[in-house]
Amino acid sequence: MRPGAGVLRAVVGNKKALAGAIMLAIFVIAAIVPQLFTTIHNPNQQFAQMLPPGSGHLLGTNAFGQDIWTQLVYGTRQSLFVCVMVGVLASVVSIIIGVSAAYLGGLGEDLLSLLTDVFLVIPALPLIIVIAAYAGGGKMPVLIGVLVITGWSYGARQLRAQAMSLRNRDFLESARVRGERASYVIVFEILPTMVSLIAANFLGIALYALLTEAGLQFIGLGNSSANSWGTMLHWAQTNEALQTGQQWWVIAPGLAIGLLGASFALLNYAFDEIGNPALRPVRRRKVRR
Amino acid sequence: SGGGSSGSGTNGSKSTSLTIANVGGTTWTCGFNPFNPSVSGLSIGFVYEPLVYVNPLQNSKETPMIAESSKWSSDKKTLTFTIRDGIKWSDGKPLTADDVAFTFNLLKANKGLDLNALWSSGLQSVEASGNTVTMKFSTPSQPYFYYIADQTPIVPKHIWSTGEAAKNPVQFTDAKPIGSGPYTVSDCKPQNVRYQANANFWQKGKPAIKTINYPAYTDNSPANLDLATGKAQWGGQYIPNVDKYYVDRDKTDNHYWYPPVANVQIFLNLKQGPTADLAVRQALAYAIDKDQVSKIGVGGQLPSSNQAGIVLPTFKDWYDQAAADKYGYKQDPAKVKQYLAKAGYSTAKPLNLSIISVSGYTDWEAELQEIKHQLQPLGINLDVQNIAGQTYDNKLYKGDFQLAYGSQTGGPAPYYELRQNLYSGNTAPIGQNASSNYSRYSSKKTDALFNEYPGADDQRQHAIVNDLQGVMLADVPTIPVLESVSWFQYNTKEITGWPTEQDQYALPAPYAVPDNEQVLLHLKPKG
Amino acid sequence: MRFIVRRLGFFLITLWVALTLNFFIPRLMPGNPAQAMMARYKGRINPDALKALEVAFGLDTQKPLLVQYVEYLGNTVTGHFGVSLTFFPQPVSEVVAQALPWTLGLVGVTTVIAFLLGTGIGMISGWRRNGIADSVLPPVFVITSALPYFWVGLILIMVFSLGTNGALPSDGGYDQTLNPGWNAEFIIDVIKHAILPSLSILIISIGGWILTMRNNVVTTVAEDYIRMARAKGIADRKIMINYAARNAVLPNLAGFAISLGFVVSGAILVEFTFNYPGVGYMLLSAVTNEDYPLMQALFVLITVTVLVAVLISDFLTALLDPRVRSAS
Amino acid sequence: MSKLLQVTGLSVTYDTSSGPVTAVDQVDLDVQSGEFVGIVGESGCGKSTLLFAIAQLLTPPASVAGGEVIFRGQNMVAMNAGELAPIRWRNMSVVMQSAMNALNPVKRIRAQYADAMKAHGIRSKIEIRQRSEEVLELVGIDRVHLNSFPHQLSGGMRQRAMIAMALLFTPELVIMDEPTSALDVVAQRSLMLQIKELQQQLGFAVIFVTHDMSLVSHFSDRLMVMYAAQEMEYGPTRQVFDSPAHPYSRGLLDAFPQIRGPRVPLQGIPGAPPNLTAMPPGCRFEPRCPLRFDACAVTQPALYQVADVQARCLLHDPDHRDKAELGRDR
Amino acid sequence: MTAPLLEARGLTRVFRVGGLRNRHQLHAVDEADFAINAGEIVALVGESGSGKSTIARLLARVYPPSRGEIMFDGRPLSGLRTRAEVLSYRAAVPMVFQDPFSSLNPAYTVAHGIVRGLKLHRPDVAAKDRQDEAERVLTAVGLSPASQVVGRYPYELSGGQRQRIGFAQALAYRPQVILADEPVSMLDISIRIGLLNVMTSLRDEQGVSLLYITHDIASARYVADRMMVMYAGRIVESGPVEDVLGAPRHPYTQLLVAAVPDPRAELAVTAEMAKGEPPKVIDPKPGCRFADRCPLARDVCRTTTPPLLELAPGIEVACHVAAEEAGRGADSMIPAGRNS
Ligand SMILES: Nc1ncnc2c1ncn2[C@@H]1O[C@H](COP(=O)(O)OP(=O)(O)OP(=O)(O)O)[C@@H](O)[C@H]1O
Ligand SMILES: Nc1ncnc2c1ncn2[C@@H]1O[C@H](COP(=O)(O)OP(=O)(O)OP(=O)(O)O)[C@@H](O)[C@H]1O
Ligand SMILES: [Mg+2]
Ligand SMILES: [Mg+2]
Repeated sequence: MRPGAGVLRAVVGNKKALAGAIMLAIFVIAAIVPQLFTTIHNPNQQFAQMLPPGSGHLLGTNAFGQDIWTQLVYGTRQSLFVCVMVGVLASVVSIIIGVSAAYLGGLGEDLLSLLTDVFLVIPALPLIIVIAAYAGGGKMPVLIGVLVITGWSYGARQLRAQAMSLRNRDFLESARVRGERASYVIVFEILPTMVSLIAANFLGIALYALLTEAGLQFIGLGNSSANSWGTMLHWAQTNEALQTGQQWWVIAPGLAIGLLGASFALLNYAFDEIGNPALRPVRRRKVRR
Repeated sequence: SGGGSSGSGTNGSKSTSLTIANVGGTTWTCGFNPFNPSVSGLSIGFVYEPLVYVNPLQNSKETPMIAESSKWSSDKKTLTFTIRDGIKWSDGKPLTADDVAFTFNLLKANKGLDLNALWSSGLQSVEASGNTVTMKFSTPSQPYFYYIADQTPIVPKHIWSTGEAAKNPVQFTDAKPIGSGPYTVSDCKPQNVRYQANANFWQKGKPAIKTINYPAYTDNSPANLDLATGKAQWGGQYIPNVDKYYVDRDKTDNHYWYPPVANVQIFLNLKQGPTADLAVRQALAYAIDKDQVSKIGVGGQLPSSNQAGIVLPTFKDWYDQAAADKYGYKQDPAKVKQYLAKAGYSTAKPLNLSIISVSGYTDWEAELQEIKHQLQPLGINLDVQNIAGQTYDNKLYKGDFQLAYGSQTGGPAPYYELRQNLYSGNTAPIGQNASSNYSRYSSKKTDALFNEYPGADDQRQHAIVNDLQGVMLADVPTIPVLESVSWFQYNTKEITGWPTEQDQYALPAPYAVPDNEQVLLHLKPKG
Repeated sequence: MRFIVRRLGFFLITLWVALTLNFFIPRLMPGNPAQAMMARYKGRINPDALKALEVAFGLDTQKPLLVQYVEYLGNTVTGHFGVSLTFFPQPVSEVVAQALPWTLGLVGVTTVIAFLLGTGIGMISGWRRNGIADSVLPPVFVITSALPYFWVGLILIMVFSLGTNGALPSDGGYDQTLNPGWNAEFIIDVIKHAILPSLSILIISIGGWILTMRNNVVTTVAEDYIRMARAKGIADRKIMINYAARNAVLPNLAGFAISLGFVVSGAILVEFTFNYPGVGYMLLSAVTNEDYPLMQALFVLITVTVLVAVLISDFLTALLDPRVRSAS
Repeated sequence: MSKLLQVTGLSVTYDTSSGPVTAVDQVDLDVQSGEFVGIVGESGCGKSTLLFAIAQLLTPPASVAGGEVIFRGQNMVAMNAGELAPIRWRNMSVVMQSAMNALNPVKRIRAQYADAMKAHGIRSKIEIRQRSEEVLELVGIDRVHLNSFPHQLSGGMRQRAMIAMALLFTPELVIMDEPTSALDVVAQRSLMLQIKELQQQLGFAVIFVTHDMSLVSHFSDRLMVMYAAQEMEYGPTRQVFDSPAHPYSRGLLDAFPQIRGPRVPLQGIPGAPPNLTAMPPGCRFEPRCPLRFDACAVTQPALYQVADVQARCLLHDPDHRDKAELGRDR
Repeated sequence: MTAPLLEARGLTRVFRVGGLRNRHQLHAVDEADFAINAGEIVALVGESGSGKSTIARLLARVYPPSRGEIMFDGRPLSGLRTRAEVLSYRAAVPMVFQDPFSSLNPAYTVAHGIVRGLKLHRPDVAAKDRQDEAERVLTAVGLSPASQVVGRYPYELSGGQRQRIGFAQALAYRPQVILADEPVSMLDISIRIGLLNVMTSLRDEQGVSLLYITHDIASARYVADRMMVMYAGRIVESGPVEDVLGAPRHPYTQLLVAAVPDPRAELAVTAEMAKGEPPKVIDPKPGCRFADRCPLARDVCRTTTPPLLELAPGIEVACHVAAEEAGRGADSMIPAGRNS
């Protein structure tokens, strides 16, 4: 299967990918126009505290008197934003480092590979926790920066491997023999062939960012005044929501994280199938034996 | 069955045991050095005792412990303790005035142990003779009585003058502490410290509870849960929605009582930024609905503070109601507008402020969230920055903030907290470390009041505190928001004798030392 | 031989880089350990006392950075990490030694179980492609693998701990009032405490193994040598295990070794949620308590275990897969 | 000579996303004991699929859609795995298209031989070793290579090791799918000679697939020409070569430049093989056939017996004899 | 005779193999001297790994020679400096790669390479006409209807179709020499001949030269004017195709010709003639590389590398035995290939 333009078609043709894409689309809409999903347009508006679900509040209100459903809807934006930003930035870093490692060759390659491997074995979560604690994890740029720093290496390694396998592919030599410049070869001949790997890599990083961000917020190293799912969980946890009849305060954001994560994972799962035709599902017909 | 039975099976006896649920944040190190602040809460009150117990809740009412009595000279520069006869250390050796003098001189020799800075604030000598110990001060030092008599645990000379302890008392682990208190450490694991009644304790027949388990809780939730289910009987932390979570689980036996002890306040930088302008500070003081902050931040479990800085009802005798009424600080949008206008702010030019707080202090975070929401419609944008404790401290001490959310340690009378807030000796120029006056308030007149207080009589002391309240109200150097309390949950199923609002014989929180000793001595098995 | 030398070289260089990072990161943070100490004494301390404390704690920051760095490297090699500030005055190595068995027991065992179980399920669903197991299990576990650790933990607590009124404990490594030791009561208690945390790790990590194993088996099954094995008349089950699974698991070994290496740090959030007295939780408290010596020691520990695991997996793969040996 | 294998009306379909594709369509084939049958055809015409169907080694998405494979009197299509197992390798062995992939890369040659023998009840270590060494030497490889991994052998050696493995039990039928196509001319020739020699020596029958027509010309007794999933012609090799009964066979032969003789311009066969998903309604070769006539576009030709040869061409239909004469003249 | 269009002198390519410690030199092409004249098809045959593709790649400047020089139109390639000069060489000498599965970028339609080539090398074709031009060359290699093929992606094409795309790319530049590395190996038998015919008509009608690398000796005979035979990095025989095939002089050529299956002839060789593997040319020592497999080998063959000598007009052979038979023993060593 051609890695590039076929992706969209392949996603639509793959049940799991389609499910993932639809879920993701809903989250994207909620992030862009949360107003569509709730009548309360200020997630911090206060009502009576700890109302049960129903009672005019779909999931009830929390100990702060906020409407949990509204919080959930408005929390989508930050969670998604972090995922996408980290996904994009880390992808760019891994492309630059991975592909140039493969193309530099020699000492440059060795150094970049070493850098990649070092970042790969350095424990990410502890590092994030340390950096977040001291650099002010609450600040979005810091958070994104930290996630990018710890998130790029795996993708870089994969991209390097792929680029290495391309390095001696004849179509690159064919382009060179045609008279193309090196920059053209890298940007227009190599990158397009790695589209599905880059996409899979992006999804992987986004999932990682989503879970890590939520984890950081949860243990209280994020920005607790942000509207995000991790923050909701943080507050729910510190307010003993599970024990005080506010289960939805915990279940809803966790479920949202899980669903968004699942949409990434499903898409990624599908990308595996798209990238490797052998994995594609086959229909089995009853055969006379 | 609940109650203390969980611990009773292990030591074979049928006697009731007590389990304390108090979040320490870490596991135990099995060190009990009472001068090491990270572990002193495990030894003071249990193993080590003070000379005299001073009750902050009852106007500094004194209960003699190791010292039978104490006496100030009339110039309040000499303090004499008479040491009780017949007290034995838990290893059987007698406790003498020598031990007491040794303890204080140990602090002198090792500055790292002198946590209350006794020797750098006027204490000049400590000498024992017979059964008395005499202390000499360079200035009248009556307020230091609290630190000397109540806050300094007495340690045995025969242990601390030899070996490991003598070599480096700061790093001394003190794994097997020898003290004079009601308990000894019978077993220590990183997960749990077990105490056993001290057979040599000088109060006959006490303590009535023979075994105590003090598990290490690293997080609130499990501690809360153990309290709610009755597995632990003595709690000392914030339980969200305590009525529903805790009391409702066992309406007859689960109780709580939260006596206020100090203020949680907003420190306002008086030296730089918008808050150097009194009008801005006043606008802020009129902008906050403290009751609502309490309701949202801690579910109403903390009382709101008054601008005078007097913790109520604890120190109600000191409160100057008339002065407070004159200013009438409470949320008032009109006044906010007026003062903001005076300072030159308007809707076109809103006031932008940032406030620092400690990340991980979730109650503070929630309170600031609420304050931020309150200020917004009033034209004040508050940027809440939750930063790591160390960074926070660094900024707080150096004056590198506009607003800072924080609290003082307080003491048994309003004087202590007010002095921490307002005395110029406790401050420092921006960029240097201030020890407690973070707002950097300084006024000759106020300083004179503080200097006069230690030597003054009771009536004059009240007058001085009234004047100091006036400073708080007029100059708004800090804005007290909520009163911090001594967190206290208790279970009466198998144990009685707990302090209550009616019988406030000690600060009730298990982490309040040495008040915990008073509680332990009052407790007894039910029936 | 060259293979070994090269891998060892990589190991040493990476270790050195990681240790160096580890040295500099805390020093790039604002403040210093002395101030951390001051904060711990709630500002009641006067400058003299502070000086005295600094010396006592070995927090003398006057030495040039380079000297400190060399000393640090030396100490790291000899395992001297100084005393912990949180658990003052316990040496860091003791503190870590207390926590390590818990993590190894909980996360280590769970990781092995997850790997075995996931590989087994993956093998079967890959072999019986599009069978019932294959159409249900992999997608389900792909979804569960996207759930946050702590949230799964919370839900498990809600259902199995609160729901059963504490039959399965939700916090700690064991009942603190028990006497730790090799007695049945204690061991059963430890296992009971491990069930929920280990279940949450299992739920989240097993999906990855299932999926990779399944995909590897599916690609392996398409290989001609599997068809060949069938042509030889070898029984189906034998082919599945001896040919398909054996070959398909090879690429997973490296991942398994690495995840074993990450055991030490991997389940921070689970340990946090369940208040489990392991290394991950300890790291978290070291961070919040600004306990640099402890933090550095844990980092070194984690990095070294990961590196060793990677090294072992390299050798193991080389041992089991002749192709790798000759390729390098 | 007796009939060892009788394939009748065998069809195989692949399930694809755009519906089932028939890759082998109603193929008849019989093989006598000790006979060397060649199958030629262009790439993708269904040769490998046919072989797998005969050996019952199809995997999804492929499945037998009809027909019978009678081997030693038993219909293999109707047998289950348990019934097939004893026949496999002992009576019928397979040499796959690419030896690199057909040998398990992580097992030594020795172990792969042993696996096959153990599966058929030979347990004695000595017996296994002796037999392994025997067959390896039979194909001219030193016995030390029993301990080698596949990747340590060169392409030609791997092919030979495969062939040796196929001979572990001296089966009655060895199916070979392009065993030499990855080799260069010289190596190819040498391996073919060896196979032929072994076959004559041990007396097994061979079905040999290739798309290189000239290769089979020297080695096979009978030749089947496949085109677009169908059998086009089947008969004694010499006869097919000398007077091809099907225009496609003739086209193939004409497309070969000669190594000797005069250099004459050749034309090949214009056009391309049909797409398996969109077959012409009549004869599949009709769009490219130089001899086509009206009926070809609508009538599906059957297999007609022409002397010793079967051919699927309407020219041999009794109804169209006139046209056939025309064809022969050309 | 005018100067040849493309000429190689002492062309050598050495690859470094192995790691840091045990470095070796693999002589993929060793001291090759040959020339390709205008309007000539030269076939290059030889066993797998003998260095055929390496020669083509050297000529296409995929990588530089380790030693030796390539002359184009009488000018050395090492003298090309500016990008314009390099581009003009690239336009004149395009290459068709051996493996059609890896030589087309899977991310683009098949028109991509052709259109890019036109943009770089055919300024006379306006941007809007490039698509038409692409269709024209596709039709020329027998891919019709071309309008349908241009929009396809490589994965939608068979190996044979891809191979023809590669050839079409080269055609689009209006080249002078096409370096065709096994351009028909994947074509079905019935189509192969069509492309061979395209090659001959290119030569006959447009005077295009070709280096035709192949394993298929019969097809080489069909199209080529001259043939060069390689063995283990060296050219062992070269001459007019009929001479080389009709009367091979080098023992390897003889083996090769004998191995070619001829459906219409009787099986000539029944004996096992060639076992043994072609040598890898790693750190070679002097001597004939075929000596170990050669039935005629003598002592001199193992110690002295036979030079490529012109044994008959236009026929050059590198073999001690053949040279001796032709009366040109090892004593009269006048290297061939330099006298043109
Ligand atoms: N998994 C599959 N799904 C769909 N179609 C398939 C599959 N495998 C093979 N085919 C189709 O079946 C047809 C026959 O394939 P087969 O491999 O039998 O050809 P072949 O004659 O052996 O070709 P070659 O000479 O290239 O080996 C081809 O057209 C191919 O496209
Ligand atoms: N980039 C390279 N690095 C190292 N060795 C190489 C490289 N390219 C080619 N070789 C080696 O050079 C020798 C000649 O290779 P080349 O591809 O020229 O052979 P060939 O004659 O084209 O073979 P084939 O007929 O299989 O295409 C081979 O041994 C090959 O392994
Ligand atoms: Mg095939
Ligand atoms: Mg080649």
